[in-house]
Amino acid sequence: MDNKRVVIYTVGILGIVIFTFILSQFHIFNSSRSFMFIVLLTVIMVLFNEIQNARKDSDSIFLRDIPGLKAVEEAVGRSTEMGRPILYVPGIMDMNEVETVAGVIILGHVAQMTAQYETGLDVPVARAIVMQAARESCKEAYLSQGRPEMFNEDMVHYISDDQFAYAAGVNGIMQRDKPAACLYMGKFYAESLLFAETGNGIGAIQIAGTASQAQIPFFVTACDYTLMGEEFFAASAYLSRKPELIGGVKTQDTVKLMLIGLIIVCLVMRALFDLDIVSFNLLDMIG
Amino acid sequence: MRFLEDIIVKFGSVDRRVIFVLIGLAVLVPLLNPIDLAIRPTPSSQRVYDAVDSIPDNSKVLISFDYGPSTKPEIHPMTLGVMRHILSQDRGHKIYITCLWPDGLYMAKDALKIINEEYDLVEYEDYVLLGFRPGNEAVVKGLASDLRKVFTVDAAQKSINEIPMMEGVNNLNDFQFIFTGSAGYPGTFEWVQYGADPTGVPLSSGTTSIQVNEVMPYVQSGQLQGILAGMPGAAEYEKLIDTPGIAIQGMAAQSYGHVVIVLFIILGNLAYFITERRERKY
Amino acid sequence: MPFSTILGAWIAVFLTLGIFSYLYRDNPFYKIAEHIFVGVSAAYWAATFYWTQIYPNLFGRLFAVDSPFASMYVLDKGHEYNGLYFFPLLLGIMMLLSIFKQINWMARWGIAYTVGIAAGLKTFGYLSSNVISQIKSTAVDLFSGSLPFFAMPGDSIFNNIVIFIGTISALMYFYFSREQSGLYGRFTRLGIYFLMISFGASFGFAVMGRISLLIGRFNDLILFSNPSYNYGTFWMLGLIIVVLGYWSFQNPEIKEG
Amino acid sequence: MIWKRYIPIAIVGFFGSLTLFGWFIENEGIKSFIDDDATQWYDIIASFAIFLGALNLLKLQFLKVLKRKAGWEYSVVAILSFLIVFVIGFFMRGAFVVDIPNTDIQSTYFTQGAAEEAVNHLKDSGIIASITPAQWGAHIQTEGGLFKWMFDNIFTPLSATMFALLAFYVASASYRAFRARNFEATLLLLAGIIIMIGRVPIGSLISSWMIMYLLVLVIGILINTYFRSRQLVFGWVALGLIGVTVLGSSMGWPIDQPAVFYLPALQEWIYTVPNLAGARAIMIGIGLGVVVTSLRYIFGLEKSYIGNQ
Repeated sequence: MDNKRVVIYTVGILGIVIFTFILSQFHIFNSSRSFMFIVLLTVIMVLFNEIQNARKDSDSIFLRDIPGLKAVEEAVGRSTEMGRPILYVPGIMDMNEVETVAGVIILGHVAQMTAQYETGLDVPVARAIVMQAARESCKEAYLSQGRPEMFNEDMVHYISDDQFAYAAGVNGIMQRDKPAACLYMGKFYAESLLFAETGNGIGAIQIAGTASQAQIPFFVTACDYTLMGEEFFAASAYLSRKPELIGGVKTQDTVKLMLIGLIIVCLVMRALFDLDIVSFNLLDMIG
Repeated sequence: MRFLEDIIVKFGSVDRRVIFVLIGLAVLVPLLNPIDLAIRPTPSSQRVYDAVDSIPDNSKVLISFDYGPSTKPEIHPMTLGVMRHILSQDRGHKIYITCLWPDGLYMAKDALKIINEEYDLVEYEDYVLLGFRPGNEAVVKGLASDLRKVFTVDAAQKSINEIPMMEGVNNLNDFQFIFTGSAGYPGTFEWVQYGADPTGVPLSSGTTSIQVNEVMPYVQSGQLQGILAGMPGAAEYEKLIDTPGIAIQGMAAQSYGHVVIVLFIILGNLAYFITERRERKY
Repeated sequence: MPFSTILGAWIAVFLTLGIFSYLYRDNPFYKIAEHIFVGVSAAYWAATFYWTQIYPNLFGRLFAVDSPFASMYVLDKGHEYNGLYFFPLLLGIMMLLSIFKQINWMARWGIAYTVGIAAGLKTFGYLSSNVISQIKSTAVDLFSGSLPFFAMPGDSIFNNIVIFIGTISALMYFYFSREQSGLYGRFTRLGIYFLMISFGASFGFAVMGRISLLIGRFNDLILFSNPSYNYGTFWMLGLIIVVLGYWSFQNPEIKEG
Repeated sequence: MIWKRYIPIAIVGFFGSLTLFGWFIENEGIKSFIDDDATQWYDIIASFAIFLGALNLLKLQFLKVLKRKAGWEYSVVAILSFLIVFVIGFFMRGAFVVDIPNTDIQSTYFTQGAAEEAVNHLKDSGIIASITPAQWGAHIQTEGGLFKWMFDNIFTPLSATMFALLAFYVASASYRAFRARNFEATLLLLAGIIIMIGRVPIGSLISSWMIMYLLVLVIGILINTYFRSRQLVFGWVALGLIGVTVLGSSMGWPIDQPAVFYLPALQEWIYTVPNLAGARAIMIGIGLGVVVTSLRYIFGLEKSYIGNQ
């Protein structure tokens, strides 16, 4: 955190504390929850500030490189050498799930690469609305690389709404076309096992990205790389170049640092209290 | 040695159905002739037992059935165990039942049918089945503020005001203990966030194994009084109240199922390293 | 044992074995059972949600005893009349109408309301219980003197140190504004190890849960194979094996891969 | 444009901030509205959304039948089962309770006719019994009713078996997909195995000495693969085995000592210490993610829920 931000946020938090103190004088304000009110306003302040920064110049925002994303570029390269297509599975849920939206954003990035390297791309989907969004995202990617003639609608095709019927359909494609790389980016349930096992069977590079906490352990052991939870959202935010998404990731980073600071302060204050150097225990005061 | 390696590698490419038959037998055989295995309660199950044990006499206990038929084998023995534990001490506890899942209603009716055979309970005096209300966390928040607005009638469409044991019950603060048998969303998370934390009423939970690790930080921070983790957790609770039930009977099958899966993982990795080493040689 | 229970048991066994037949291969029995599930669950959800919410809490309020429509129809569920409840009724009907393509934007008002309320509830619920409470319990007890340095099992100062360092290093692994290199990189590497142990525990519990559910199904099948259920499981097993065998003889499996 | 985009965004903004800041307001009027009516409306609209889901599903199956797509016969099965359960749920009481006054013998029949027949049968043997049809709304969960019969014998086995299928898929994936391809994956599999075996009864039968012997052998194999020297391997294995045996006999071979090698105790330590640190970091991380996303919804910075046209 550069010191410009440190100054803004320190002044901001002081302002919030004073504002909360004033509010707590009125009995309409539930003062037993003042600490939570301060934390909430701080998060809102950081959110608006970070989105403001992202809107000004989103290129200057730094984001550490994410191993999973680098692996995607390698996988596309490998598929091009072997002349085999890439299979992209954007999860089995609809566009109202945040993870599916992230999956379609990453699909756009992959489509740009397949346009560049002229590699085959196959995107089986499980929902009609996801099919439309995925087609739009691919078309835009191929246009931006100046290769509109390479894009055809059937790259993105609907299989079935049902979990296991969709899994069986995708497994059939894997065994038939033998893609060199299988990418699973979105929300997954138990069918993640079926994809990973069949992908292992045909010797493809497998890269997964999901925030579904129950599926991450299976993906970590069965795939070569996994974008885990927050990494998955950060990657899609970064690729989308949308200020709201990048601002969101920077907000979480900033608040995380503040929280770690709070943990350390609490630890020290608790130690002082336990050693009777200080008479009050900060932990009890925090709402 | 080479012969052994070939078997392990060849077994990897065998038809998937052979593996299905193996795991099927590993679970079915111990169910057909059960082997009695000693069960050792883990601290988190013990903590639930102690929490239920330390409820003051003549308390009002809320039990929430937040699971469906697909996760019944794991959770049903827990809710039955807790109800038996509460009733077996006959310290005048009253049981209030809510459901955040629609099919939780049938799970509750099923549990009540079994419990009624063991203890002669009088509906509306010893227990009341309030039933299901959709709305997930909104329901829990509603119960915390004004229960009588969420439940104007109980599951049998009887008005709340006509039920004797509902007197003086206006929101969650009027309960001395809450237990949720939870299989996912809505469930333990929502009961902690909108039920126990805002009101401070002690809450324990029994969850499906898959959800145990997500809910586990609440146990160490004291927001949850212990956790019953999956069917093994249910078996431990049955052992603690020593009324062996369906969970204990399943423990042999559970054990052998795990052993077979662990063997598969080890053999699978052996096959992986062997083929890897052979490829490196050529 | 009344006839309806035995018939019910036989149907339950047929559907259970129908779904399990998918393990052999995709076949008509599985497709029938699966599509029955699709149809039955849709109607089941609709009926349950109507009778437990819309009927008592919406119509119960609009047609309450003291409602202006009392002359027309009265539904007494212990509510007083509240005209504001026409708002959710309007949003609900708009949602149903959104099934027609040209006006499917109508669902948005209802979705917007649920998204708004859920966002308001979740923001506070997660911030308070999943963030702040966890932060407070990570400020662990080191010097209160009530804990031994190391104990197995049970709490100890050593455990608290591991929890403190593990939580902070795992949190920093998901920090994206700084490159993971040098000493800081080694600290986040420690964080990924703690995360991996946690994923390992989730992995173990996930396998445990699935085995338990399989035990539940086998228990039912064993129960329904008793004489009191007229050996339902054996009859159904025999029927499915014979028919399935004949069917798969008719259309052999195209050898996948 | 206003109807399709601005009003939904306004609804999210208004009700979102009302519910969010409602946590901090002490005013009775607002508090009762947020805690009761606003949540009741949420429940009601959630119910209509479920109805919409069912109708969408039906539409999908109808289209499949109309267009004679592959497997349309099965869609007919889906539509028929929907209609049957829909009729049972909405138009048939399906539960007529026959009870004999001042006794608690009672039985439930699916149809009015069956109940009357039972009453006449009882009348012949001199017992008068009364029929009370279940109330609308309570009829779907009356014990012995038609809807409950459908739930127990059709809905329950189907949804339970769909989940139980996964045990087979986990087994085959365990053999063919879960690889200790790097140190992280190895750590994950080790922790998973220790917890799986430690938490079931069989785990407490394995003595810590057996684990120590096993460890000596495994380290021997690792030495063999990395250092390639025969003497080092034999030296280590011999030393290890003797050491463990001496220690064991001196302590009298207690099954659960030293605790660090006794699976249930080791599992408990892993579960409550390192696992807790990881799980807590994940919980805080996801918690922050949900808070930031929800705030973006409330302040109109995230509109994916209403599509982007």
